[in-house]
Amino acid sequence: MPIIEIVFYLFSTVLVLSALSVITVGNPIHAALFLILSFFSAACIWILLQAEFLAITLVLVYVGAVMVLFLFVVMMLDVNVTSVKEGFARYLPAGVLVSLAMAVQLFLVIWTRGMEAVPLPAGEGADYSHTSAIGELLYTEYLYAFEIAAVLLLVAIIAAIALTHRRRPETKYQDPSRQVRVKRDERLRVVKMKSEGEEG
Amino acid sequence: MSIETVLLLIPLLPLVGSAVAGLLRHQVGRSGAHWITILAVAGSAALSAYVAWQVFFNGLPTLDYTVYTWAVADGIKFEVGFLVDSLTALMMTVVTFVSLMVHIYTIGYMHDDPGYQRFFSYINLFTFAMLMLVMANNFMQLFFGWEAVGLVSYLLIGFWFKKDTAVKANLKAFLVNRVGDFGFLLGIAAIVVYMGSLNYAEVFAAVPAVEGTTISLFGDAQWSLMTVICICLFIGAMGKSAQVPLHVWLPDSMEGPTPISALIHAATMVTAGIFMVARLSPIFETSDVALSFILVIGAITALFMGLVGIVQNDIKRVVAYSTLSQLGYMTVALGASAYSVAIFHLMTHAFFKALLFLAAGSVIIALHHKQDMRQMGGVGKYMPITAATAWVGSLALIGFPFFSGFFSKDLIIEAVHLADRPGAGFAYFAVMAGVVITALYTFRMLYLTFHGPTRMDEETRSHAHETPAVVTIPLILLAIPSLAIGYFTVEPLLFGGALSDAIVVRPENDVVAELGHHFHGAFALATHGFVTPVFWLAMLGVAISTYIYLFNPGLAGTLKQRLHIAWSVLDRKYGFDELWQKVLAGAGLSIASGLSKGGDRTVIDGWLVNGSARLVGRMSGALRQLQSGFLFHYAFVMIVALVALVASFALLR
Amino acid sequence: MLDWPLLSLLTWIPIAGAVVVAALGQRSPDLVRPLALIVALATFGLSLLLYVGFDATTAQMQFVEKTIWIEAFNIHYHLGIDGLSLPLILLNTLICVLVIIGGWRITDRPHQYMAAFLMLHALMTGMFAAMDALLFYVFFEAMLVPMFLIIGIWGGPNRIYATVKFFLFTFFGSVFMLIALLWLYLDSGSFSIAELQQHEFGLVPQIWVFLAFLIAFAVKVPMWPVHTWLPDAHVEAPTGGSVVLAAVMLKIGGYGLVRFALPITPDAAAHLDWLVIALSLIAIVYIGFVALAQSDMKKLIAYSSISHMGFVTLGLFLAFAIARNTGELTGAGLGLSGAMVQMISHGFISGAMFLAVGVLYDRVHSREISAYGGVANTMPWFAMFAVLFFMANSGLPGTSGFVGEFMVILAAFHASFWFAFAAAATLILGAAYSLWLVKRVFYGEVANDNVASLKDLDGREWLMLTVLAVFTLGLGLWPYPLIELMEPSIQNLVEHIMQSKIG
Amino acid sequence: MTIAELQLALPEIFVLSMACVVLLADLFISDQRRGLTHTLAVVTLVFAAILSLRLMMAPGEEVLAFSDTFIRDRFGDVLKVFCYLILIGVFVYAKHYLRQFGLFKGEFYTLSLFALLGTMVLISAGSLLTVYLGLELLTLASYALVAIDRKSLQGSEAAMKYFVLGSMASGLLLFGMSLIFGATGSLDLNDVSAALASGMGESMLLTVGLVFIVLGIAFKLGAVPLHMWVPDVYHGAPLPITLFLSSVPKLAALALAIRLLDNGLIELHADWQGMLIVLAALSMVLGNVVAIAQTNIKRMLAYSTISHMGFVLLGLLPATQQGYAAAMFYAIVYAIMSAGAFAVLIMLSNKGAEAENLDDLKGLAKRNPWHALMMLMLMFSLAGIPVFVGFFAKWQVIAAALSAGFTWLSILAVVTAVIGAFYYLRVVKLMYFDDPEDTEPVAAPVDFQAVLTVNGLAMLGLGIFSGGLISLCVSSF
Amino acid sequence: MLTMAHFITLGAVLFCIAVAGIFLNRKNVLILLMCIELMLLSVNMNFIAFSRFLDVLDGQVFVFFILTVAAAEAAIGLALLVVLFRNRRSISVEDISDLRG
Repeated sequence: MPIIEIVFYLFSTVLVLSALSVITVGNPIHAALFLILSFFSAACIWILLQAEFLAITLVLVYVGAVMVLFLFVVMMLDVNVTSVKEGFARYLPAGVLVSLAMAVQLFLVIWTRGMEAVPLPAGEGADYSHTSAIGELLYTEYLYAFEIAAVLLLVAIIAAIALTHRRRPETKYQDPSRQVRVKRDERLRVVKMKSEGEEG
Repeated sequence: MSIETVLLLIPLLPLVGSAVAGLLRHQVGRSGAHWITILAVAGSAALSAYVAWQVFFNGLPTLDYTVYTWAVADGIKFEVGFLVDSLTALMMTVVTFVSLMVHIYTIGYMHDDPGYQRFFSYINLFTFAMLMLVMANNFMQLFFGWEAVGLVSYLLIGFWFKKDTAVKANLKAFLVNRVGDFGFLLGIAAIVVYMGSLNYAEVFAAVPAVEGTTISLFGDAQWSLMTVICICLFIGAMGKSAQVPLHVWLPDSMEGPTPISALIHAATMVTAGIFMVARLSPIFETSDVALSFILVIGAITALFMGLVGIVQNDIKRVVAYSTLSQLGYMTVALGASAYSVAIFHLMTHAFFKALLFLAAGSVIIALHHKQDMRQMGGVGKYMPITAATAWVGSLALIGFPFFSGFFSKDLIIEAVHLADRPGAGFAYFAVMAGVVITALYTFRMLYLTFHGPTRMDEETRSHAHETPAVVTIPLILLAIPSLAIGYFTVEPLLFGGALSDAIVVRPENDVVAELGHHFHGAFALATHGFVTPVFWLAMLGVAISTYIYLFNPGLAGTLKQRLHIAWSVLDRKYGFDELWQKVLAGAGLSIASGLSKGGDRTVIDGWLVNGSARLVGRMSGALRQLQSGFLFHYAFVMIVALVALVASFALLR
Repeated sequence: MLDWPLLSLLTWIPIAGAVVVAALGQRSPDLVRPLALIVALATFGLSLLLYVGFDATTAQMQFVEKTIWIEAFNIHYHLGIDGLSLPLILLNTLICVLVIIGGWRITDRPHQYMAAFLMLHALMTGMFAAMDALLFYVFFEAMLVPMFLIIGIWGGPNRIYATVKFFLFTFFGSVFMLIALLWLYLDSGSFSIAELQQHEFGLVPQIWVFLAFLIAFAVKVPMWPVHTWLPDAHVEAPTGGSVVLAAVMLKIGGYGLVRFALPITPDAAAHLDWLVIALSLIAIVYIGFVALAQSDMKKLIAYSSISHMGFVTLGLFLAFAIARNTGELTGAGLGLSGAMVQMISHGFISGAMFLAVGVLYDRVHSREISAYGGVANTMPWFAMFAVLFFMANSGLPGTSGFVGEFMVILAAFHASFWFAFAAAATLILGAAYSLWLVKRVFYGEVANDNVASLKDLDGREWLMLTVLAVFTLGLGLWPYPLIELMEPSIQNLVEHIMQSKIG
Repeated sequence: MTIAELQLALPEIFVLSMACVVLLADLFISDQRRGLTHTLAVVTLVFAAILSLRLMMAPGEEVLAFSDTFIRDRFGDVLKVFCYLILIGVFVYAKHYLRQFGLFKGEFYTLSLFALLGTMVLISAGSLLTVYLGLELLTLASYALVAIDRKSLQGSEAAMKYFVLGSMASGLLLFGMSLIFGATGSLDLNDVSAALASGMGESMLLTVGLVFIVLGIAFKLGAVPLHMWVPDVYHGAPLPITLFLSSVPKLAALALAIRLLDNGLIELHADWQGMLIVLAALSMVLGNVVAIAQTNIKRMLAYSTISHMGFVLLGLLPATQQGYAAAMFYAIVYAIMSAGAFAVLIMLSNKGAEAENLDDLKGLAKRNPWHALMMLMLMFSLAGIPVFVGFFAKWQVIAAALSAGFTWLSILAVVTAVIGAFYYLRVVKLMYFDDPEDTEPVAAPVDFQAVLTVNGLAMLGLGIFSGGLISLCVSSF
Repeated sequence: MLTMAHFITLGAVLFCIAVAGIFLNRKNVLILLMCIELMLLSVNMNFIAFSRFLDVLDGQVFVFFILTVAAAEAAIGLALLVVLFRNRRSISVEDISDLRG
């Protein structure tokens, strides 16, 4: 059994199990950590698939940013950690049934229609860099999409601010519009005072 | 003035008069109203007389022409036109003359009635309608007149519309007549369908062609077309001429003012049926079955309605039942194919029955609208003219020789005797028995009203006196023809072939010709009349009633006790009213409410219409619950949909 | 001057008038009534021009106007009239005038009232003149809107139920017609009624299309058993609404059958005529009985309308039965003319009867028969009119009520004795419920103080009732002009429907 | 990338840059003068409309740009133009409300403009990738808009529901896209279509992918059974947002459907037609039936939206030019109609309380006859009564379905239309037949009234002169 | 040996888990957001696998964009979460069910 398969099975097992625990553990913090774990293992599998760039991005962006954000929110909201178990069992049968049915359907499609016959093609040599290839694509063919993605992020920023940004009365903040529209006599006050040294 | 104009004026004058008197009632006032209307009728009476004179003495050929085309649809011409021959001329004269008398009489009879103008307008309108009926040259116009006289009769029976009995009676009259018209209309439809025309002449011409035709009504049983047509038409006649069992409206119609009873419900309208059959003799001649049917119906009416007359106490009702019975005689004559005799009796009857009614009306005026004979008696000495004219009318009615009634009635009996149709035997018996009964109730009426001890209360007696001239003059004018017209017209009308241009009789049925062989002049007939069994039967009736009501008043009561079963049967009029009102009308109403509540409101509206609305509402409420508000349910539904779609579209194919 | 686009004018002048009236209502309410009346009279006058210029010797469409409307679907703004639509248009414009006069006393939002009625009549005129199926459908449906408002705003206590029922019933029926029209369009590539009438297609589709048409128009007529909206609508509608509904709207059903069902799907009609005939006879007899049981005057008249419209549907479909049973066509035309005449005459009579009820309702505010009695004592002239109209309703010869029934019964006898037998039953039933009503309302002693205090007709009411009386009698005594007007179109129709279209 | 290509994308570029301008300018505008932001946004739309119209007038063949990730065709241009016009209306209507409810901030405008940009990208998307990005741009902005009233409990709940379900739906869409990609090896819609035409790809795999994609589309349209977010979001969101959601995004959803199903997966027509039939039937029935039971008019209109989307699907499923045109006509007309309807609700909302119960409409005819008349026309139009434009939309889609032989489906459609008429009639009944509870006249700014009047009269005008719009739609395919 | 099927299966399994998580979780909206991330991860898995096996890089590009969008989505999702929490002091899925019917 070639090493590659061992790696695949190992990480995929970890991936599936951690994903399962994400939706089963009660404590959101644990869930977040398990999610991180599953991202990790996913990244490893992607490396098997020679998507190094994306694997790295995944780790950086998600583990480094998104999940931290999750944890931050969890802390900030300090939600009472109730166990997900309660009421879980009640709905479990139906839910599991449906999701299993879905899984079975997908398996049927995947394992009976020729995909099982497609072998892993030989990878490119070590000199080949997917990163540069992707970069090339990204900045030529998909430039338009790239721009839109940028706008998307901008929208996300605006939205996030618009939704969460609160102006607390006690905090001091500057109002750019007032700064711009400031008048001269708001800036300097001319004081009149009597000059000295009259009699000598 | 051309004859067409004359003919046009005859119906139009009363129509105009009616319109003026009715619509401008306030402008013309009371006297204005009666002057206008009477002049109108007088005018058309005179013109009718002129026309009759032209027809009978100057040999005016039969006129048959179209006044205007009412409509043309799908090749069938609907026209309004006049057919003037001896029959029409006769009817026109009778109608206008009697109508004129009644108009004059009305001045006296209605003089303190608030609806004075309205009344004149109505009777003028009636004259118009009746003239349209008799002058018609096609079935549609016939039907128009037929229904129009019905309308006026409806209005006049209900003239005193505050009286509940009156408005009941007029509704009844109209509906019962509609039952008849129902058949009549079907008959007309059949004629149009099979003979392709409405015009008398064309239809008569087409009769031989379709005579043999048979049609199947129930399953495959073949019916002779002509029989079906004739019976349908005769059902119409039964309605108008009040033959059993459609006679029930006529007695009740006495709720109307007496002049109406005289004009419409004795002299003219009710005889429309007789006229119609005679007019359509070429059609009726073709169906022996139909004629037997007519014969039997007539016989039944003649006999049994007469019997009922015996037990009536309301003077007008006695006359009404006698009218029924006399109509029965006419019908019998028709059934015996003696159409001309029927018409002859129609004419004589018109005069003497109108006379009797008006006489009764005169009494009623004198007694301040009391009609119950049990509170009369001995009225004769207070009002001699009325009494005398009443005697004339009565003698004519029982058929005393030389009186007009004698000729017509005697000849009917003879005709039936000669007829050899199925049912003729029964009819002969019926008319013979009828003679006795007629005499019986007629003289009962005479005695109870005019003779014997008076039973009037004081104050009634105090101002009981002869009625004014406007009343008595018509009586006298009617008494004359009642007395004499039979004697003078019997020969020309029946045996002189005066009606031959209008009435067609098949040789094998021609009883009148048969009679003609034995006929040796009116005088001979009359004198011979004294020795016929008919005369002695009549005398028998007279004797009985004389004994009971003049010499032995108590006997009537005891007889009532003895024969109280028979008496109550007669008093209940054989239960025909119950049959119609309770059984048929009642059934109709219960069906109506059943369909309305059960059919419309419950099934269609309740279940189907509102039911489906309610169903949608329930569905709406139920489906609404699916929107539980829980995220996971929504997500779950999405995934279920996914699984379902994948299964049905990807895997199961 | 007959080169004017008369039909467009007839359709659009009232609409413009309605807009003006509605706009005016805010500022100067007292101008509203005269203005509306002027518009109505103008329209009526124009419609008389139609009558003058109409050539009664041909079955051709006349006064045709045609311009493209929706080119993507080859839909035209296409108007034209023949002998079948002209009388109905005249009836419509006349009734419009009467209704405006009749609504003179309305106090609640009179401008909207007048506008709604003008709008309604304009739409109906357009519908009678439409020669393009989709245009017809547009008018046919749009008509619901003003009527919905009329019943709903100015109606009686239970008006909401009535008006919604009316709307949904009609809408439900007509959507099937829409499907049928679209199907026909896809099959023939045209919405032009004339072309559809020539379009040949198989029996089975014909039957479906026919049924769709039947549902749509049966609801409008209305035929048993889809008639229950009518009594409710009539009872709740204001007098004017009832008049329009009975006098004109019901005719749309009959007109639709003549324009669409018969000529477009003759074979299906020939196959299913038994159905229509059966329903018509049921309507005549069954509904006749139901009318007998009503205690509300308007309901009674409504049911009598249904029963009388039974003659229309009967007359329309007799042709096939006649052809089948006798092998020839004599009588077919009679039935069709009878049906058309019956429509017109019923327009006058039922309109008049509803006006009469309105006259009483304005004074006593009750439609219950039991609330009256002896009205003839206090309102003799009114009683005269009422008796005339109810007699006409019971088919008295000499009134227009007789003409149509007579012709249809004759035609029915051509088809079968029993058809005629059942149809003739109306002679008895019609008289029974009409005259029983007269007896209970008008005759007898004065029933109560309300009746005692009644005032007889005023000038306005005299005018309306007289006009209708004149038409009722005129048509009864001389229907020739009307029938002459329709005869060519009818003969043409008979020939048309007798040729199979199964290509 | 060439200048020509940039010219093709000129409207997008313009809207984007103006959106940023608005964003920045808004910072320097004081709350009193917030009107400027509004004006600026409206001006943006007007000019964008001019730009798109210029493209539209240009001889209209389909042109690909940015290495086929961008399609410019007549369909796109027409749709965009209508997006601008409707959005102008939305802005005018919204201003009145935002002022009253203290939400008159710049975010609304910037986010709406970005949502518009997303719609535009989606409308002229040439590849799965741009479809996805455009869609996300639109939806992300919408999520934020729904929660724009941060104090509102309902608003936040609606936003969260919308967000979770929406993300899940886009997940489905993506999964489908991945399968399609796996089967065809391409993201470019034309290439996908070509590959499928050449018989590439395993049918069942494709069908499964198609199911996922169809569900994604159904969610955006709000078709049963993926409709459940619609009532809650419409109900929870502030009126102007509901107004927005029911107008522009519906056009976007139409574009999504046409781009994916027609441009990309037309080869799978046989399969997706079946699915659309199911969705259409369910939507028409459930939408119309459940709407009857509603007392909250926002929810009622939400369910009516569902039913109307069923009709749009009816037009899509025959995959004929006529059908697409009908669907497009329907979607545009529907957007206008619902905009008007919600506008009337905005007009009725005052004193910090939204008019969301049917009873708030009572006696409107007495309080404000003119706008009651507008509402009347809108309602009858929604019900599909001629001569109002809604009818012309309905009969076109039904004709399309019939032409494809779906007789029973079209009969079902009309029957549900009849059922639906009931609740529209109820609105008219409340306005005209009932008496008002508070009789004070309803007031609104002039521009608001003007736009509403135009909007209402459009029901009549577009109906009577529907020929133009119809041929415009027909010429777009 | 490893085939395309293995990797796609992995994606499918992840997808099912994510979906199950969404409708099994009744307490914590936060978990829902994580499930959404998982779902996107599964999609990414598919894309990468396909692009590897078909040797088409576009798939990876798509994944790149999905990652971007996912980040943006996460940001907005969390923002909404915060708003929600501020309004009703709870992020339990069962509690956000005022809107229904």
